[in-house]
Amino acid sequence: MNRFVKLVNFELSRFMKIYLVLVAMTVVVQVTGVIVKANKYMSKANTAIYEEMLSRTEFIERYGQMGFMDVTRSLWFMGPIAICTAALIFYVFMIWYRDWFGKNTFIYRLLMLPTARLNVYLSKLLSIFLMVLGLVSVQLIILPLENSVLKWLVPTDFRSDMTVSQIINGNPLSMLVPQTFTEFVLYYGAGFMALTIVFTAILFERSFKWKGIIAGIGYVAISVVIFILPVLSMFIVGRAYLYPLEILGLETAMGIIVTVMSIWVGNYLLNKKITV
Amino acid sequence: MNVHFNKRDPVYVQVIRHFKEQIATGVFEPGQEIPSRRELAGRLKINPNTAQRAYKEMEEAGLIYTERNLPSRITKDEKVLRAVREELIDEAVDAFVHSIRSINVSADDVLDRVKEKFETDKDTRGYGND
Amino acid sequence: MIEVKDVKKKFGRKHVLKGVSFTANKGEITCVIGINGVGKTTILNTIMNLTPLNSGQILIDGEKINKHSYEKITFIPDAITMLPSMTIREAMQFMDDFYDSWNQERATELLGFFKLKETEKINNLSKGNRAKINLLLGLALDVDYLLMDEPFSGIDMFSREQIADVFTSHLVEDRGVIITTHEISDIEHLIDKSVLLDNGVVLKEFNTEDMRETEGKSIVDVMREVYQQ
Amino acid sequence: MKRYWKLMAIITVVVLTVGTFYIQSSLSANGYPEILFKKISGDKNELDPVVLDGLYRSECGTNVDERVKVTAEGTTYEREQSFLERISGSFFGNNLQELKEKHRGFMRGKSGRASSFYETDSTLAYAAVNNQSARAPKSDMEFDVAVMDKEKDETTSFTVPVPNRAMYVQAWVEDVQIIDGELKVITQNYLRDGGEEKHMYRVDISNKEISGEETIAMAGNQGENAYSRVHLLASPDRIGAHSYVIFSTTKEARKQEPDNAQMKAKKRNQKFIVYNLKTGEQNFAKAPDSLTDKDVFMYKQTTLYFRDNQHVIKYNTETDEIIDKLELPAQDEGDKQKDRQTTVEIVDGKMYMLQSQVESSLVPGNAPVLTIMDADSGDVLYKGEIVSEKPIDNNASLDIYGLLIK
Repeated sequence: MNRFVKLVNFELSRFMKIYLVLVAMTVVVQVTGVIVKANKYMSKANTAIYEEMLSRTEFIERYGQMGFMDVTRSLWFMGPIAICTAALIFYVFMIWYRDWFGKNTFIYRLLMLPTARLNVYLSKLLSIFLMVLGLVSVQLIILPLENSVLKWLVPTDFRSDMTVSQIINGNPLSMLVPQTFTEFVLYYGAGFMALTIVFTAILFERSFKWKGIIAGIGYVAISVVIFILPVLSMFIVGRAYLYPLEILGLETAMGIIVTVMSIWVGNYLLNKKITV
Repeated sequence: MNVHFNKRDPVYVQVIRHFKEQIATGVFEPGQEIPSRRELAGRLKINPNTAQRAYKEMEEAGLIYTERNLPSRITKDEKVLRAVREELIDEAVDAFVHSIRSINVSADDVLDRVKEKFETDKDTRGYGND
Repeated sequence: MIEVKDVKKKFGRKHVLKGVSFTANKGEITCVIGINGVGKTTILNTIMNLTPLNSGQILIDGEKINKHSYEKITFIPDAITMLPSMTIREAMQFMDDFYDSWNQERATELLGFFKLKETEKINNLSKGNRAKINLLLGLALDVDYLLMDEPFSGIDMFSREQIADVFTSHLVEDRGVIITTHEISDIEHLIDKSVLLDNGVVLKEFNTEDMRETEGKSIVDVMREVYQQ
Repeated sequence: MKRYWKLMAIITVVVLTVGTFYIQSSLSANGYPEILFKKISGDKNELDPVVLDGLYRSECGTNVDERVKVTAEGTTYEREQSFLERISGSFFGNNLQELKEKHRGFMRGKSGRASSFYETDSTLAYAAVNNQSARAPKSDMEFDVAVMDKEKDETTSFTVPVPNRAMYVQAWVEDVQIIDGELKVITQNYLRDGGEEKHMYRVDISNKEISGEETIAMAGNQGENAYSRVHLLASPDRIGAHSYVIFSTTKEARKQEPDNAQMKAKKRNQKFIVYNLKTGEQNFAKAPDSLTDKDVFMYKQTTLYFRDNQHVIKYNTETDEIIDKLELPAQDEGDKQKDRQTTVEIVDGKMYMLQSQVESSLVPGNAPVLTIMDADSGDVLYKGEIVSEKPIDNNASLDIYGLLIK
């Protein structure tokens, strides 16, 4: 195993406990949400049918069938996703700052490893990225399970079934799991780029302290401007000079440029400017 | 082997002096194997470089000798051994004379007192040497 | 040989190092002496490229520090640089994973010497034992140069003795050691070379045995002389 | 290796899950119903130029409205396209899309309105009005003109200020033609003081200047209670060369009535202005009263095409007479008829008619009907139903409403 792979594994291990807690929390809360929502619907149905003497069809006509959408729209479903997102965004910063915390400053060790310091940067980057994809995968794995739980709790008459793709498409989830693989690559490519920008901004702060905060914010601003330049130029010119595919191509190119630039600047800072 | 070093004399000089004392008092016998410089450094809690220097000086002075890869040994050369003894005695006498002179006392008086002391002290010294 | 040449370093407007130069040879123990806050730690950090220098140059065996240097030179900071949640075994495993120069045999020997168990968590160790593990993680590397920052500060007497013993042992033999301290009494007999630092400059650099031999002065004598001018 | 389980586990899970998901969603047909033309009579080959446009709505969630395109070759749903197809906007290949594909350089940065273009075998021309901002205190409106000689592959492009632009708030190009080397631009101008104009500008291409202008018609408030409108009638060959443009003008009485009543009263006093682009002559025509309740859905040269649910009527504005009357195929009787909507297109002498119901289920007997007829003789060339291969989900609906002839 080369040192880079070891570093990635090491970085993953450091967050693994909290990560597994996040995964478990997501599974438990979402499944509970399915059960709670299904029971609520069924008790409503029972009251309506046995106490208000509605027929099944009348009830369905009045209140509609139960679909998985009723679950995904609830806090039971979106809450864990929001918490996981927040936790990972927080960890984007923590993955660096924790190395400077306390008396046992681990950053000494990391910077003194006999390997390119860029590997430290990239391993943190890849760890976060893998953890994001991991959570998305967990969601994809548990969706069909939750769907089955719903089917198991609500009789056929009362529910309208959906496939996993349908669940995802009509939902903010489609931001995490877009429709096509091309979009998936583009979305997560953009996410990767954003990560490199934030990482490099953090390293600016770590290198130059107070001045570094300004430099970091400036760096983020410059990166964003470079990235949206193709779109921005159209607003400045006032008309769509480029065809959609050309814009996509340019944006992809800009994204790659910004990513490479961020990693390069990050590498420079780590090698020449960083202070323990 | 517990030595207290002073801080102003070079450590290696103090080490050599320590060795001479041990030879003169017979703790180190002629031809006896001596610790390696690393061992010595460890025992005396000194820098191995210093131990090295002390051994080098002693070797040059003929106090110890080394045969090929074997550990160093105390010299068997009677002349040298005697000289070490003489040196220490001279040094001690010098120091004694130097300090007694300031009290302004006659040599005979001193010598009598020294002899007397020697006699009474013999038993305890001998006991301690065993 | 580690050559520190006219190194300048400032933090904000504060000039911590105002042109520091000295050399440390392989096989010698060089001690950087100065009161707290004169930039001793900063010097070690700059040697390890853990903080950028504003000007000057540092060469290790004639070359600038690079990623391969970390197999040749190591730094033992004043606090342990391992995750507190690790056990000693995990910490050693980490070192073994990343350093070719890691010498597990020696690490085991040191562990025995310090009488520590490898199943213990770093977090649960006493201050002295933590310092020992810190030392162990550096000493068990087969490196040519060892940098130690205040290895004796804030540690109980028996641990200090144990640590001092390390310097007279084969563990540092033939290596170049730079050690910083503000208090030399524990190691006065151990050091080959003293570098007296104050206010960001080197006041005096001398060989301690030569100083005793030619001028009959102890390190403390020289310090008294130099600092009280 | 055992120590790397975290890394290996996470990579394996990610690759397998994401991989499976996308492979599965690309393999499965997503459960979309395939739509078929079920022939009742005629020649299937007549279907070749037909593209039907519909909307698929699934109740499963929000946002699941999607467009669907049906041709004889198959059904395509918006979501079935690849991402690149989707963003390049080529789902409904219209004239402009074709132009963009053929003349990428020329079409670059041009507005997306078909009425701004003119294309013949030898020439491609474009005119639009730039710098329109209703909020700007001062008008900088200018014509953006480009003409390409297809044979020489040469493009002349320039901008020229709109004459008297201070008078206008906005101006939209409605038709562009080149007649005898001169560019003629028909615009709808909105005056600062509230009225509207149909304007014709002549642009001298070689000198890059406006060589003349003329107001064809005015509209707007006509005193206290009257309001008049002018609008350019639709033409199937808006982009191609034609020598006439026809406007309809209506005068409405403006009464403070509820909105729905006002709509019904609108068709009063409909007149047509037939403008000859070559000569600049204007001809006024007033269709006979028998046609007032019928819609004009297109014109060709000087002939207007009216239609209602039963007939298509051709009316010649020059001779002021009805020249032909074509009976549309009979439809099912009964009250269903009310919900029927009929779309008619006439292209190359053939009439395409789509009759559909608002809530059709796409099962035989209750499905939209497509009829293709000879526009002159009325002979039916094809007739068929549009049905779904398998029944549509209970909580989904599919409306076929649009008709596009390539």
